Amino acid sequence: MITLIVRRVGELLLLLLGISFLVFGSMYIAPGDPASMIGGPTATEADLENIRENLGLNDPFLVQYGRYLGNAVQGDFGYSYQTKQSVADAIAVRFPNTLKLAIASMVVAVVIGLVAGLISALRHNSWLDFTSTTFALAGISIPNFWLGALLILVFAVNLQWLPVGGLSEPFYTAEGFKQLILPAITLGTGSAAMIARMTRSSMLEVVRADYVRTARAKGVKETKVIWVHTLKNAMIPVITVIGLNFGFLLGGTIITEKVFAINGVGRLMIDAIAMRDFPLVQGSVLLVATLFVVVNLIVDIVYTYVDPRIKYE
Amino acid sequence: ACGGESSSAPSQTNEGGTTEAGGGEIEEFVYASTSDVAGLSPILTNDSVSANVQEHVYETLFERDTDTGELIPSLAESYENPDELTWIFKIREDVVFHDGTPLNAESVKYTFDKLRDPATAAPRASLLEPVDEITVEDEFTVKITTKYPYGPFLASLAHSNAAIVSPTADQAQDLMSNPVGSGPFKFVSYTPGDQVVLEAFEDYRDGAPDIKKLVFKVVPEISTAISMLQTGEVDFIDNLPSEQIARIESIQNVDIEKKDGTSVFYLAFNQSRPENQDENFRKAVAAAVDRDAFVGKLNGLGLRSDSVLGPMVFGYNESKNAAGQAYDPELAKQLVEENGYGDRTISLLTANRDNFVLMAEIAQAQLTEAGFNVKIETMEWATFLDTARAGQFDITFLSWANLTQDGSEMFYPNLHTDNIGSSNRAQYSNAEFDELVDASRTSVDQEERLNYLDQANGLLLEQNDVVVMYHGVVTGAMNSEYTNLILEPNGKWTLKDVTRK
Amino acid sequence: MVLAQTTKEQQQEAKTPLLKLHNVKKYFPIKGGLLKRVQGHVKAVESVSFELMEGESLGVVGESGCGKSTLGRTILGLEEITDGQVYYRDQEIQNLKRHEKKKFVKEMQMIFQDPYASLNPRQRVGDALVEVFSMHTNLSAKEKRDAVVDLLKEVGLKEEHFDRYPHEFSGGQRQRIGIARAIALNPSFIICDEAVSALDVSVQAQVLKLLKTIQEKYNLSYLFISHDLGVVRYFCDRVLVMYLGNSVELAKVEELFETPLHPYTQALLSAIPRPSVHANVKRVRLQGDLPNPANPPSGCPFHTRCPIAQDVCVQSKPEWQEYQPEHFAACHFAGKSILEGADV
Amino acid sequence: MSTTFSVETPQVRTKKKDRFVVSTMKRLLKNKLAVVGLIIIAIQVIMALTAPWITSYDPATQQLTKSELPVMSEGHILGTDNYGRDVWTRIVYGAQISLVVAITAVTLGLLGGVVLGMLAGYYKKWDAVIMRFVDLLFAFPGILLAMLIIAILGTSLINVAIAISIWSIPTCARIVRGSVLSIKEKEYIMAMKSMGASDLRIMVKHILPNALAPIIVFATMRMATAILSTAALSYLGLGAQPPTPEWGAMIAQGQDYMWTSPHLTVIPGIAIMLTVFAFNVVGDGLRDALDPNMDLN
Amino acid sequence: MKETLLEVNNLVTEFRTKEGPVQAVRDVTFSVRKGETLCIVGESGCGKSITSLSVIGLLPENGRIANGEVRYKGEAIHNLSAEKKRLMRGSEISMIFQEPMTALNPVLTVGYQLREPLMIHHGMSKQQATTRGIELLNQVGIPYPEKRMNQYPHELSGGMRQRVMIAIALAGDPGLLIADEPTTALDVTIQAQILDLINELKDRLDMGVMFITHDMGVVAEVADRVMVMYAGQKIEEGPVEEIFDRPKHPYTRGLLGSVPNVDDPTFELHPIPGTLPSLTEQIQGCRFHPRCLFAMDRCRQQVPPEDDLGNGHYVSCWLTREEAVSDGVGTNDEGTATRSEDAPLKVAQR
Ligand SMILES: Nc1ncnc2c1ncn2[C@@H]1O[C@H](COP(=O)(O)OP(=O)(O)OP(=O)(O)O)[C@@H](O)[C@H]1O
Ligand SMILES: Nc1ncnc2c1ncn2[C@@H]1O[C@H](COP(=O)(O)OP(=O)(O)OP(=O)(O)O)[C@@H](O)[C@H]1O
Ligand SMILES: [Mg+2]
Ligand SMILES: [Mg+2]
Repeated sequence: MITLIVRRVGELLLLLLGISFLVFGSMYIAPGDPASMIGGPTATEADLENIRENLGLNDPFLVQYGRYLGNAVQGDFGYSYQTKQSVADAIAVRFPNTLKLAIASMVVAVVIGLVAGLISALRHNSWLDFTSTTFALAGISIPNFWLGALLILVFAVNLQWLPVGGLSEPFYTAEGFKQLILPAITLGTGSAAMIARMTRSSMLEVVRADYVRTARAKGVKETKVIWVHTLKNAMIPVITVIGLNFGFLLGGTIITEKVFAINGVGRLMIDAIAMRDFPLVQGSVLLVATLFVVVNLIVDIVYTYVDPRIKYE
Repeated sequence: ACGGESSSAPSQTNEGGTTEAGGGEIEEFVYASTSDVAGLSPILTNDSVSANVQEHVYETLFERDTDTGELIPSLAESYENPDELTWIFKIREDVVFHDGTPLNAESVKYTFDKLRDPATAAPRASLLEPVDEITVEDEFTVKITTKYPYGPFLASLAHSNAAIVSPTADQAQDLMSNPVGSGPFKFVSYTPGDQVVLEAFEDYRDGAPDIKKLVFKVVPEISTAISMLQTGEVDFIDNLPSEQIARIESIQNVDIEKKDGTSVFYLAFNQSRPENQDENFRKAVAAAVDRDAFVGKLNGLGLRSDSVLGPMVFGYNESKNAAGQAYDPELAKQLVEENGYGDRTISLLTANRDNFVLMAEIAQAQLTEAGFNVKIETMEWATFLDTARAGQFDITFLSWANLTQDGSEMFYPNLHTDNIGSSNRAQYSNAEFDELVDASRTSVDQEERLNYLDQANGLLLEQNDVVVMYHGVVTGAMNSEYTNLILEPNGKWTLKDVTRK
Repeated sequence: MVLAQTTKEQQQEAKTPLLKLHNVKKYFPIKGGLLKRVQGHVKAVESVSFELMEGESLGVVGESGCGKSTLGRTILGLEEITDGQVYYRDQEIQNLKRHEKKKFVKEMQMIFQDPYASLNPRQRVGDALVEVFSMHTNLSAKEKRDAVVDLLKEVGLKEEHFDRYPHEFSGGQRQRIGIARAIALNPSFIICDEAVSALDVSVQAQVLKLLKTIQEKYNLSYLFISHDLGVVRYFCDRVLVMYLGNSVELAKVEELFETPLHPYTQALLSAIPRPSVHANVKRVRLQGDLPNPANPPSGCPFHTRCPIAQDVCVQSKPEWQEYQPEHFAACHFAGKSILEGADV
Repeated sequence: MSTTFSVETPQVRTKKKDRFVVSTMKRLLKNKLAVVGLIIIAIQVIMALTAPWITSYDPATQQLTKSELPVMSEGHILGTDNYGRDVWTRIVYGAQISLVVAITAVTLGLLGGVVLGMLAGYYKKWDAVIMRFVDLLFAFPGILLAMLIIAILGTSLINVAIAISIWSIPTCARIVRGSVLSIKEKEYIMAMKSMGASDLRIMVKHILPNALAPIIVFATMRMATAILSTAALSYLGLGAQPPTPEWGAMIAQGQDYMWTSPHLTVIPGIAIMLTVFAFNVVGDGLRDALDPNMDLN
Repeated sequence: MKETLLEVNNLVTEFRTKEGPVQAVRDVTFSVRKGETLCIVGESGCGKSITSLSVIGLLPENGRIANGEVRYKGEAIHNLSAEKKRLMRGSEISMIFQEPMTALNPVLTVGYQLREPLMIHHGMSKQQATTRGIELLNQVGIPYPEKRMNQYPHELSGGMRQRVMIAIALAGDPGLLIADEPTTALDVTIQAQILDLINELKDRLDMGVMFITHDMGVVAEVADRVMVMYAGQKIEEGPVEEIFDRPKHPYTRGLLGSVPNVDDPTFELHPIPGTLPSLTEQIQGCRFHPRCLFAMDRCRQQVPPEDDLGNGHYVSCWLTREEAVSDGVGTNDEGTATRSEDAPLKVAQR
């Protein structure tokens, strides 16, 4: 286990190095000058030159990248070009919101996904299965920017049951909880559908396994056959899907954050890209990638508990 | 916030409900903007969102009269102009910064020097580019000399980026996240990406505003913001999109304020390309684009005039309202036919924000109608700025908010030869025009300036160098519980006088 | 039917070994740890030597995992040899260049165990056979097709089977196709890796007969890998018994079955269920399982399960010796009956 | 003479047609949802191909005086948008765009993914390097990757297709690698090696066709994702150039009129949803038809 | 003679398939007595497993007993309620399967899986079940049973797993044990161990055993009586000595003639030509006739009835009614069928 973690951390560092290079490189070759984004349309060439010099943008690529890496190694991820705020601070303010949103969406996704998937599998080929399969597929098919707008229209504006946007209140207050509902549904629907699908097919497969027949041959009750002899085995691939989806959710909050006026990392990222705020882009991409890897590491560790066959030396 | 009367707003604030009799303090007032402030220091920022907040925290030496547009003293009490190059300002003596520091001549010098210092890399350093030297004459008198006579100098000083900051605060802390000014509101907190919170400055020289807590909230989707306005989560939004005006009008608890503005949206040609230097070509384009129809699409949020300098801008002359090539599809078709303009593909560059796409789509359709072969290229803002600056387009749409409301401030950056390669994205170069603009900038005689500007304006229209699509209308929509919003033609607004109805 | 036959005696006299293995070893590295470094080896084949004559069938028997398949693959060069030499007609053939290898590819072929996995399910069987000719000959399309049809007939299939997919055949028929593919290029040597194990007895018998017929016709040599001693006895001339990667005994088939020298061979023979109610073989049951080939026991690899093991077996590895003429074994107590040491 | 062995196969005689395709299709057609999906896709393809004939309008022609007409207006069955363009026409032409972009994206992505996955699965020594690179793409937030690519290449549908294709590579590579790893161990591959077949021949002729099933399913599902992503990027203003009638862009544009002319968002929204749904159900059906036990993740 | 445990009469098991209903077991009748091992042999796909699954009531979803009855200790069990069937499974009739790798749940400990039947059928507490479980593991010859209780299946070797399976099957003290090819996946030396174990347990516990295999060697080793199946039908049944020494059905002879004899160097193979027909195939008359070297016209038209040859030996073949069987066919000492003329492959000239 320790070896696994150590190795993954090692791989993560390599990965981050790769990603940072990729991001840095792509921002470098992307058209659009950070200086003119700071200077605005009125800035004169002299203003811009001044800003560029100030930000070190006139140095050669490798010098800039080297400087970035050097600082990053020391835990300094630079300062936003726009706000001059430290990248760490800028992210620290937004990350809790993104995390909150991602976790809430995941809860929605897992609860709906598992329930729908199990119902489908256990009532295989019934109308319940058909309905839930159809809904699952529809869930994956809805563009979430559209879903979000529709939800706002119905539940916030017309019915006024839930607030339109924001995520400022703590989640344990009634207000904060209400704020989470619509965005969590918007973001979680796709994942719910994927989890439902995976649960269904995995259950269907496991139900046919020899050891389930063994359990029946022993005279085990049908309910126990399902909950003890099937579910845990069926969950193994589902856990992968959950892990991957959680990773994707963390990086996929962009549109939801935009629609629901949530101050999160996703929005920070697109704004930063639009403003050519390199340090912010770097910082947030690295964060999301790290989280992705960490989540998958956790999934791998969870595996060892669910599936005793898996051993990492 | 919701007073005693019933409100349709589902409790947007948890402290809502506490009220007191009388004129009514406003416990919390929320404004929503679609993007976050870049920062809270006037010296280091140059964007309208930041300016909105800064306007409430800081003050400038001069300001514009909201109705007449005239420059009137604000922090300055009076000024003298002993010669063309010298400006002597008398500063009000009763002003203190929020941190208790008195505002005096030293503060002004400090602020301006900092703004000018190349090491600061201030984005708007060019505001004070003509300044040669700043000297403190006495506690409340400051003398500024310019390198050359500079006509729009006072307008520059009214610019929100020329607001006076507290030198003690600037040395002690980062004004970007922790601003200290002398305005009606005092900084409380800033959550990047989310909101800036201000509170009433009790020691404000004109008396503390009614709004006790003022929140600038970021709501990136304007539709969401409107929904929030509808549900009462937000009290005020500005820059209403023309597409949604009908919807906002239909909302019961919201009042819309409109005012003619200084901004101008226009079609520009890339004049560095010989094809575009063809006068007939520009004429054909101008004749093909039906600006009236377009302005009709704006649902009253646009002002139709050919004049490059709009009615609210210094330098405007009514006679230029129809001085450009009028819409004449037949003429356009004829010109296209005669000159074979349809043979080349014209790239229509546009940024993918605001009304630019709308203009581009309509213009493209109309130009196509006239026989041109136009391809729209939309770009995100950053790329657009670079691409336009480098002159990689045939036609584009540009806009100018003109915060200073001065014609020179429109012509010089946008169309003067000096600024090709930077803000002169049309790559326009015309010696005669340059001369007129220079004259308007260096003269301090306002009558004379008016004349120069009008001539320059005429020059542009005559040759269809600029095809004005519309002049902006400043808008705001506020919860109808409140009143006394001050909207300025340049898009700025002030909430310090807002009261409960 | 005129078959091109040479008698076995004639071949034996020629005394040119077709294939010769000398101390062939094949280890698979086990990777692990933080940097996935090699931490040990699975000693799949640990020093195997033998000679195979032309027209001869050599059986290789042993329990699952003892390295039979690996041995076969190593001979064909499908696995890189770890140590030792393989000679084919006196030429060393491991480490040959690609183009040099081509010659031997035609000479040496393989028939696989799983009739369901040994044919590409997305390829018509005819095309699969044509492909063999495409790779190694310059025949025209027509010639290739004719050759394939001949082949199909040769193994008891029909021309109409040319355009069918493998899933349309029964296990036995697929195995025939596998055989057709193996003999397409006129090889002299074929490795049959459990070629009949997966088949039903009735079909197994059909295929065994076919293999014999072909052998006689083309004077083929077989390396016949199997765990079914009955089949080996029926089919092979000599037998090599393997245990945990080691060769433990090699002898003519009758001799091995009549007087097995190695206790493992004895145990193996006594464990076979006889399809007869009259067989009265004294049973000795081996205790325990095959040890892990990654961590083989010291000394004689069989000592952990050997009923007659002594201290010496734990300490030193017995040598591979010729105890009788052409009868090799590796045991400190070769020839001793396990019945003596076992509690039957 | 001696008795001949009967080696008659009980199975039906084979037609020259590829039985694999036929039988898969048969099984697919048993799946009701998949049939619905196929019909939707067929309609879309027909719409895309016959666009100029099934509508008399041009998708870009504006009639400013007839803007925002509601559904079922005279001459405009689905109404008009804010520029007075016929919504039905734009939906029809939008089908073209969605399909072309998605097909391009998926094809490019498959190409990259199959090559990488094949090499990684087949050659042990390349595996680590390729898979690390794939991990890198994988850990990169999808939309962000697309945004960066578009920031570099510029806003256009082609670049959207490229961005989405790059985004498809890691998943595809993993799927292919997984199949290759298992197929590689099959005896028929061993058989080809023992016949002296070259690596290229083995990969292309023997591994690829057998790894095809999951690839086909992936491609179908990816079509769905690609359509959604194209729409999402257009929604963010990074995709289609106006006046291209891309569905996502139509939603984005229509959203401003959501309260006054909801059909401007609802119609393209439904169009996207139906199409994506169709590809998803067909993909799902294909998976079941090809191999019920296949695991796409 | 011991009491009859299991009686299966005219069992027909049907599957719903896309091609319509197919019969996998066609009118099969047999019985198993206490302390007796009945071996069912036949080629792959002939319906051995389905017969046994019909008995224990674990048919796949699309399968059903279409006709006939299954009686256990005189009581009909094929039409019991699902709940009654469940309680019967494991306590009256137990089953072990071919693949010890997949028949045990990989995510549950050996202990859990072993305790389960004990707790279900004997109402034991977990504690008691653990103690009894260890005893059972001991009984099936597993070393260190305490340790094994906490291990997972993948930590055991194939042979050990099969022993665990047997222990689980024995846990409910069943009267009848069904073993479906329990040694096919094992090596000969391990197979021998398991066969010994089953034999020993059968004697000790006085169980009836239904042993399914296709290996004639295994049959000879464990069987008391043998039932030979072909294409869903029973074609011959009798005591093991009868079947090996006096096989009557050409198919049985063919089976015996297909297995090389280890002890006989001169043995010649006599394969049965052709392959098993598919379930859907319509065959008139005797289902074996297309592969039968002695098929007569009658065989092609009429289904042969079952003949009682005495001694508990039954066969369904027209040949037994013909006196002239010996024409061209003899029986050697071993009882394997031989033919005067071999049936070699037709090998074309290349
Ligand atoms: N590619 C490989 N990597 C690592 N170990 C391997 C590899 N191939 C085989 N082995 C190991 O080598 C040993 C011998 O395997 P091999 O397949 O040769 O046995 P076998 O005698 O053919 O067994 P079986 O009768 O089951 O086919 C086994 O322990 C196996 O796990
Ligand atoms: N669920 C099912 N649906 C349809 N047909 C089935 C089903 N299960 C089994 N069969 C068919 O029933 C027949 C008998 O199968 P069974 O498993 O009893 O064979 P078997 O004699 O046990 O063979 P093996 O030796 O391979 O285990 C086979 O032809 C098989 O294809
Ligand atoms: Mg093997
Ligand atoms: Mg079976």
